[in-house]
Amino acid sequence: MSDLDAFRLETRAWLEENCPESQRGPVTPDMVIWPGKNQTFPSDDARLWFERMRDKGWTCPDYPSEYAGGGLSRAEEAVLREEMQRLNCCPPLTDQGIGMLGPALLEFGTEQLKAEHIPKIARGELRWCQGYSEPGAGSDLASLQCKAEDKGDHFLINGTKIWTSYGVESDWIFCLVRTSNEGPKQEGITFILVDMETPGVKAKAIDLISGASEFAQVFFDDVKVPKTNVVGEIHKGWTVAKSLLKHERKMMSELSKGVLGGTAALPDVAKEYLGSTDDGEITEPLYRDAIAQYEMNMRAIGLTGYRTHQEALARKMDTNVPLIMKYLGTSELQIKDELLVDMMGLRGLGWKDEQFNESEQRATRELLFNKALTIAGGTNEIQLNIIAKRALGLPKGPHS
Amino acid sequence: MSDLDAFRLETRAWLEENCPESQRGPVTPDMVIWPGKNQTFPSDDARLWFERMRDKGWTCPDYPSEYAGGGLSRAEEAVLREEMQRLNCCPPLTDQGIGMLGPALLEFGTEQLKAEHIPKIARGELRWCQGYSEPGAGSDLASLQCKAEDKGDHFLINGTKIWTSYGVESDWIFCLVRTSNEGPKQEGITFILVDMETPGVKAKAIDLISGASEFAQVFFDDVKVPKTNVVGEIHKGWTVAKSLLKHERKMMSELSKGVLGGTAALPDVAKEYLGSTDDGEITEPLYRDAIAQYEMNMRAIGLTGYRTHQEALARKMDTNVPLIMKYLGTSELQIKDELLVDMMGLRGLGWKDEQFNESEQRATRELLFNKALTIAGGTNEIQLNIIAKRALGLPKGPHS
Amino acid sequence: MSLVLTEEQSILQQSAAEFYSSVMPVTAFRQLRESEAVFDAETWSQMVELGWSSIMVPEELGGLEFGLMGMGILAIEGARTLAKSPLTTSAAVSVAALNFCKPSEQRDALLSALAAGEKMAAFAHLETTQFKPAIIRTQSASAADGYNVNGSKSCVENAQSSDVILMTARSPNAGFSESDGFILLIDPKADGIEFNSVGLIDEREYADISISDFNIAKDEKLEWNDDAAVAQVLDTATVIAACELYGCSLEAFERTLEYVKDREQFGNKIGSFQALQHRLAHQYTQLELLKTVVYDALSAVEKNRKDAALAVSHAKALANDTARLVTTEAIQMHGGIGITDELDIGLFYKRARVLRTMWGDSVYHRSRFASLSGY
Amino acid sequence: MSLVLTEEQSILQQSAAEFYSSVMPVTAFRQLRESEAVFDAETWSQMVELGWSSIMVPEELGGLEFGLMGMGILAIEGARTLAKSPLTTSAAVSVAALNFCKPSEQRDALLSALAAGEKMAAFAHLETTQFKPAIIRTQSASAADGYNVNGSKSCVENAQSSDVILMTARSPNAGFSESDGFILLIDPKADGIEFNSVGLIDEREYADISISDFNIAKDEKLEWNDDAAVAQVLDTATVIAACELYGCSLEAFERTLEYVKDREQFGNKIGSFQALQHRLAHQYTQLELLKTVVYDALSAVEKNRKDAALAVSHAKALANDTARLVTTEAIQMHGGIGITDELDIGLFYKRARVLRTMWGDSVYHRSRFASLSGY
Repeated sequence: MSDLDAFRLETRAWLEENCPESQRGPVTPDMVIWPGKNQTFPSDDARLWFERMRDKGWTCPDYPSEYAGGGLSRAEEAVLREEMQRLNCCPPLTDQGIGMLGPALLEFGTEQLKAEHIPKIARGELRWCQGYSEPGAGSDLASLQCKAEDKGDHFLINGTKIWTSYGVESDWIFCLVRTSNEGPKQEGITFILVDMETPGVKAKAIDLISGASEFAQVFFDDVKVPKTNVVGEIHKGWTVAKSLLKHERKMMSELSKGVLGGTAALPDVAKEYLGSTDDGEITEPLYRDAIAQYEMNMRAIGLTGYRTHQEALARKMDTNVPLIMKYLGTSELQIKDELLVDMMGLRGLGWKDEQFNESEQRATRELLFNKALTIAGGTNEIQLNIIAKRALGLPKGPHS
Repeated sequence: MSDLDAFRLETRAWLEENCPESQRGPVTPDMVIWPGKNQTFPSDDARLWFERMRDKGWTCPDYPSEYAGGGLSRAEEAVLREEMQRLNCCPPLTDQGIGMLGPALLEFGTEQLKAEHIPKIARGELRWCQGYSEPGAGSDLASLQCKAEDKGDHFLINGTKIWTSYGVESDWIFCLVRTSNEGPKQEGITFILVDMETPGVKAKAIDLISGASEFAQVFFDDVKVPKTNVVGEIHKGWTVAKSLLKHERKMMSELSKGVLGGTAALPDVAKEYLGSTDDGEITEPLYRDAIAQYEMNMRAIGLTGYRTHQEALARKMDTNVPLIMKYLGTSELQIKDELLVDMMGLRGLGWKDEQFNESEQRATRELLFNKALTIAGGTNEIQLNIIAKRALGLPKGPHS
Repeated sequence: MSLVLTEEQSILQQSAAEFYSSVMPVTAFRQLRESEAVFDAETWSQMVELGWSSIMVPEELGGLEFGLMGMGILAIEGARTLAKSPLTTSAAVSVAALNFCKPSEQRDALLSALAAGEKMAAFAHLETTQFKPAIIRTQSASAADGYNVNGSKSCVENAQSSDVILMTARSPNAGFSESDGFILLIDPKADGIEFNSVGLIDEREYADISISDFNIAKDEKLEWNDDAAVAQVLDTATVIAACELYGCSLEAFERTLEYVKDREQFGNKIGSFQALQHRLAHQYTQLELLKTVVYDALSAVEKNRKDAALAVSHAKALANDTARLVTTEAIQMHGGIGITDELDIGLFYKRARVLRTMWGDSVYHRSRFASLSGY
Repeated sequence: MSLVLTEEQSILQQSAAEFYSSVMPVTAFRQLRESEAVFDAETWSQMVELGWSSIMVPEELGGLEFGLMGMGILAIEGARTLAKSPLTTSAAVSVAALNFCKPSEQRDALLSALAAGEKMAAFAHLETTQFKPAIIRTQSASAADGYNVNGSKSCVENAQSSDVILMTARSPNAGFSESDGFILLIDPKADGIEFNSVGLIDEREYADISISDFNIAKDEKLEWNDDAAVAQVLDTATVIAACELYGCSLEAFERTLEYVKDREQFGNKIGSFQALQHRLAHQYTQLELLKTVVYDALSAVEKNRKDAALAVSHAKALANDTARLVTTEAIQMHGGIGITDELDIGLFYKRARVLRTMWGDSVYHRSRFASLSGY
């Protein structure tokens, strides 16, 4: 038996013993375990599950064990992921620190920053949010204006960040700030970590058309931040950001595939709201066709993801293919959202009152919330620009 | 009774008496009456009809009577058109000289040119074609290269023109040639008339994917043309061309509405090839829906044309609306062509052999020929650029 | 000249545009939303003063008899500011319903009261959440001194805030789908009628109604003019919804146009990007078609043209599809701020999303168009 | 690893690409068209030498048993140069049909002959011009020393130029739509069989066949392996058509890409115009999806996976829609020269247009996909 097989058996046994029954099965939004200074848990089982995983370093299984991570190899991490999927385990911790800031610190951070922050991320002691976008900047991220003046041992930050997920709930924020106006706009940007308890930092929730408000605008008013909080070199934050953006796009396209896409099955909704024949065929042929079209497209997207995975294993990956996944996935989801509501009729447009069942209410919220999918993390237009340039080698227009 | 009413009664009586029965009813391609040096007629009735109309000047009813035209006022011409429509009269003469060159000569031509050419147009003595596009120029008409060197009393023309309708069959060609390379590309263009029997002129048919070949490429090899053949000022041919282009776009959009659009009715084809219920409902709901969508769009386009007409009468016309008609009409026709063939199945893809009936063969030819509709007379892309700029006032990109 | 506004209609349009933008801008909608009020009584009385409540009422009953075209103009302009008022439910649809009833003392009195703005009415017909207008189960049986009513209605707009509900019903012995029975005048404040409010994303007032063992007087039952009446009322409601969809879409489009001319990205106005230009140009073409088709449908219903039903289905299907395209693109082109509640763009999308479903989606109306065209 | 080519498959792909572009470029198609020949015998014998005729034939009958994936690769590459050869009709579909028959002396001998390129076969099944594969009326009744055949087949590819036609039939007492009867081996040169050639826009050889009172020997009737055999042969034909559609589309796309990078208008490469870039980028995404789905369907049929039929319908529907988009856009983006016969782009459109209809259009395959998915 190979080491990896042994690891698999061991892991499987451990998970079966240590993952409480209530922490298995489809994860609903109210089951998510968040970190933070004043961490609370959805349930006692959730706390137990978190603590057990944390103690093994498996909240961040691929982080080095010296920083409270699991110290697993890439192959071991894949095994752990597979075994967790097998039991349908709830993630023991969810935060932007884990998938985004942590890797960036490991790659670009000073020893001091790593020692101070990575263990806290892995142990869920702080909740992190991200400060990239600014009002008016949109897709043109590099045109950011939030200013950090050099004051010797610290920077003085003034400006604002928008579209910060969980900005109100977080303890710390990692930001891009402008430290110089010279040279191309990508230069003179610095990546810095800010404690949100510092005087002058304020986060305000943004109301969305969907009624949800996980986003915030964060204001900085003469905020003093020590220079030791800079990740990477001063003025060279764009390098750090680009590496992070890759993670973000990947997360967005996984988000659209997984959590959000997996909810209501169109054929079931069609049968329930439009009816079906004795053979189980949806009675309204136009919706039946539209559903088949959607299901085909999602199947194609899923298989293409799998093809890329296979190509990567065979070291034959066409690196252009991942570029298309976010564009395709998010567009299809919006088609699905509209279709779902079309079939539910007015039942799919409920805003409040208990007249609507849970799946109807969810259909409405997703219809509205998912309008963000083709905008956030690189608009569809930007994605198409990138595909045209990188995958197709089309000449740069004066604009793009 | 007003003069116009009197004119109407008179005209109606004359047409009823003079338009042979065979020259009424839907006009098929083999009924068209062309002009030319060696004019031939589809039938004796056609010749009779042509000669009677020619003698009244009604081949060109709005041309002044001094030039062999009908000398009708705008209102009288409208009455004539209505009365001809009432009897479904075949046009007594079809040529690009009538609708395009004639009006340009009347507006820009010297007295000599008018006296020489307009009567011949009206009497069908010459067949005209148009030399605008050049290989490689495409939508960028003003970038034309066909060169005319000033040789004192004449120009020496060298170059080539493409997409010349009926170039092989015509006697004369009206061309845009480059007489100067200075200034913006729209300047230095001259509008000139060329007798195609001049030594050095050669027309070669262009085979199309549809198998049809009404287009030609025309070659000029040291062709001497007297300066008196210039219409408008030398170097200022763009002004003449722009005025003509308007006529051409209008003709293209009428073409797509009328002649080509009026052939096969989608619902009838659907019932014949896919079947219908006892109530006369098309059995395949997806095609039924697609047909309704097409029919709605064509109804909307037709009504919008009518609205523009009404607005013009009420002097409230939104001059931007006509801009959209070619784009919409040609796009819809291509949708129809594909739909027709989809429903006919392999029967709609016949190329030769008598296995296919006439409407099947026509479906195939139109499918292929009509791919030109969104390209000729201003591509869809150019139309959208124009709408964006003129109707919406969007800022000029560095490109458009 | 049915596709071009007459001088009178143009004047109405201008004054409506002015009224809505000054008295009832989108901020007014937001204030009502905040206060959870259905309407602003003060604004409504101004609209009544302008004669808008009496536009479709016959002259002999104190109305202006200005026709459906006039009401359509008001609906278009009102939709551009998301104006909330009893105009469409009471002055348009309910008045149309009464117009298609045989004259009676009750009917005439109610029409006069609606014209004068003394009362507001709601029209309750549909009984299913899917658009199946032929299914009518609400019954009214003869009883002592009048009738006894049992049944339910689905998602009726402004039912609770109105003074009277015009409820369609059939007699117990009528065929199952015979919807062309009659209209009952129901007092929403009376006992025996139950409302369940239905909160939709456009944040207007809707309620499911159930009514059981409810007694009305003899003269509170009105007879339809003829068998076609119900369909005509529904066509009126449908074309008014198409007008509102056109208004929402046009406003969203024009705001987007303004935005892309102003907004810069990568050092250029985003309106100069060709990909956006082509998409906007295409949307413009659809809006122009929609304008034509909406005007044509208004005129067709107003003049009781033979092809009125076909024209209405055409208008609603095109309005649905154009609104979907334009309001969705409006959000996308606004980028991040497009999905915030702070910006109005999302409100136009939400209102249009409800209207797209109300009175029939595109699949329904294309099928009806095909049937009416004989295929 | 079904979605990535194996080393062997990659080598096959490379040699196919080289062979087609050097030996059978589009000019070869034009020459055949000019001469009105169906195939070039010399080229076909080179293909036989490369082993392509035996790719799907079992090893024990002299074949390579390389599987359907290999044939799919050849079909894709061949479509990129519009190669005309008996490969798909004989070496793919007819071999598949024989593979799904019970072994017999005749069948085995024919398979060996096909593998060796000594014979070419055509597969005749459909009897309607619309794609209705379940309707089989061709009958074969027992007669002295064999069977007597009556019936007709519609639009059979390469029927006249083949050495043998594999014709599906049923016995006179079978149910009306029982297509899974058996296969008859018909000699196209024999008396009593009538061909009417059908000239389609892709300028390949098609013919309607009618056959009446035609006698065949006992051993010229082959039995299917099982009830699913006919459907499996049709799935093979369908997925091969999807491969060809992918090949046509990919080639048209790549040529268009090259063209827009080269062509200037208004002083700029047209490939730098953002509106075209976005449309091309979208087409690229569809081609990538199609590649995946075509590979998956080939693998599903090859491995007789449970979801093979679903995978095939998916591949054909997506191939139809992508080909429509990409080949039409290719013409449009080439502008005027795109509609001339001189340029190859129109030929790809025309070939794809026929393939989109052959073996089922998207409406058919989406409906089948839905049924197979249980809705």
